[in-house]
Amino acid sequence: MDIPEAMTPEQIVEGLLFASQTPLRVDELSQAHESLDVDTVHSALEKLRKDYDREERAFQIGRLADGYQVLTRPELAPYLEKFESVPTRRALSRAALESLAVIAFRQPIGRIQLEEVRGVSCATVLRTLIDLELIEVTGRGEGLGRPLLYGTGPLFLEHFGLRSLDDLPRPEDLPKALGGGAEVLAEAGAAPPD
Amino acid sequence: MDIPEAMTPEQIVEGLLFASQTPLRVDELSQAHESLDVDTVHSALEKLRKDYDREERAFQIGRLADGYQVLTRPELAPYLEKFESVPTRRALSRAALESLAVIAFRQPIGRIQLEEVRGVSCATVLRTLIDLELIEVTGRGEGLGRPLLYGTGPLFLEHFGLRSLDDLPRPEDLPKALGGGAEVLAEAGAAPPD
Amino acid sequence: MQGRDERGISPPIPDQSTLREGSEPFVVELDKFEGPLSLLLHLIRVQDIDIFDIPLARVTRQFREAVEGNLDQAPLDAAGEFLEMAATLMKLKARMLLPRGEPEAPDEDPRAELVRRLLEYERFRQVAGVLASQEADRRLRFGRGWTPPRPPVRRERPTPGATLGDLLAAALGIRDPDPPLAHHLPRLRVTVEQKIDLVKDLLGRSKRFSFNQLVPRARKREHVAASLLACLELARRRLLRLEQTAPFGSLWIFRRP
Repeated sequence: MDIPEAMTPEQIVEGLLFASQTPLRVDELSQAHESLDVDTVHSALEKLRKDYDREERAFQIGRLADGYQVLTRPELAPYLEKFESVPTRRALSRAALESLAVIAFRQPIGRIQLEEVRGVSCATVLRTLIDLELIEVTGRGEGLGRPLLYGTGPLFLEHFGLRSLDDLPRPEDLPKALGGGAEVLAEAGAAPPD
Repeated sequence: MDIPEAMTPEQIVEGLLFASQTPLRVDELSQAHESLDVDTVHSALEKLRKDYDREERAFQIGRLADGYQVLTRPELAPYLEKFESVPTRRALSRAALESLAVIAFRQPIGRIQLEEVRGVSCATVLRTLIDLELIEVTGRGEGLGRPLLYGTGPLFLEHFGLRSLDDLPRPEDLPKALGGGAEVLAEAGAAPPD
Repeated sequence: MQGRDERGISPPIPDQSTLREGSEPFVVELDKFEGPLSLLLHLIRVQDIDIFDIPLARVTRQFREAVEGNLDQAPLDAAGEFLEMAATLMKLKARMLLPRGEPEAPDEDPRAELVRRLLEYERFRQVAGVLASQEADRRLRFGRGWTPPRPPVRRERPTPGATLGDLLAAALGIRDPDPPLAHHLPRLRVTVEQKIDLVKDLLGRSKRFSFNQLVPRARKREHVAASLLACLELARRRLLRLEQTAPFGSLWIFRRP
């Protein structure tokens, strides 16, 4: 089948982003046609972003992990959540969030080390996080039984809408919450995120 | 959360068509908000159709069965095909295998039922399995959004070297969640085959 | 403990203000805490205690009271974690009483290791808080829910790299949900028998009809279920044939010759 000449780079990029349910990287997008190079893709993305803003479309170009994806505006969430055919993402438990925070910054890390930091057993939560592909086994440690080591998994950045781990504050850089009282606790994840 | 006033009927309809996994009927769309009635939805659909044509977007409003959805233009197919040939090889995760097992033994099954058995969100895993043609949509359930029902797909038997689904173990030899009886549960769960 | 949900799926995020200050002993609901470090940190923060100079006697007593008042509700392994921390606190308290320079009491403050752990844990909890708000924002944005039908492409499919053995192992490994799911089966006001009669009647009058004719849209789901079961039963008896011409298309019922 001949590739019709009429398709502009914007249309190709837009079509690809629409057909994909996962973020696509610029180098991936540029493989769709020889007319596309990295620069063309970048300007097509920029043009689409402006178009969607100007026309007040229901969706935007989002940047996730190291790729781009079309996502609905957050203001539409209340309408969309009513529909069973719109897949909603479930929120993680605090146990899962805490474990992920530790794994993200201490990877590769074994279960025992994770449990030392959190002070509780983490076997179940690890299994859940693996199922959700938020973490993965990245190797084996030394020592008795050569324990499994875990690191962040393929869906980690996407789940949190992050471009990279650098978007998160490093625990070392956080202030010691000296004498902070109750607000610090609330900030630190005790309060529901909305 | 308050429903923001700013969202227009076009934006609501567009967002829903974009994010829904199934085509939506006009009467379903009108349930998103009290401001929407059948006439408003019809004119929103018409406006979107004209917008997309005028702006030469890569997508169109498509009509399938008795509902509407956003579809990429057919002229883009060659690019998408080309794009699909970019190898994205990844082994099935355990989450995918487990879901596949549940679907194989309990088909036709909806996402919600699958998630009840597995206890975790399965949206991503379902997409992966559909992409691999290991499962397919076999029908639709009742209710808002008429949830999709899934069954094993064209490549399931081939991939696992089965002649028919009858070659799979009988349900009574399996955990209760897959249709077996309670007595055999312990036994079957104790010693997975290798 | 609900705070440590088995599946990592969100339980309602606990409100930690359940510890009522002012009157002693504190009333603490243990299951609002992720674990002993979380409880300890809470006791320290809510009383504005200097973390580098923890009054061990007071905090230990409060911690034990909180734990002992809740032991019957906590699952065994979680209770163990809290009890272990209580023991550690008591040991530290004892060591604080020893004069410094004794062999058992090195020069370092016996509380130093505990403080280090608490501070580390608190920082990770702050990161978890950032993750929670990132997640909340991301959950408001929905991706495309539908991949458009495209011309079928015969392409090299990625191999899932799993064997039948893997599949069966996965099947056998599935844990039944607990507690057992309460299935609310609709009490059928219509019977499959009635629907079989209806289908037979329609079949007598026309060679084919669609399933929709059988179940008007407004009908409740028990009608749909009963009708479907009736059709399946009649298909099994080879009185009719079911056909769907397109995905999502109508289901057609054909009379068998």
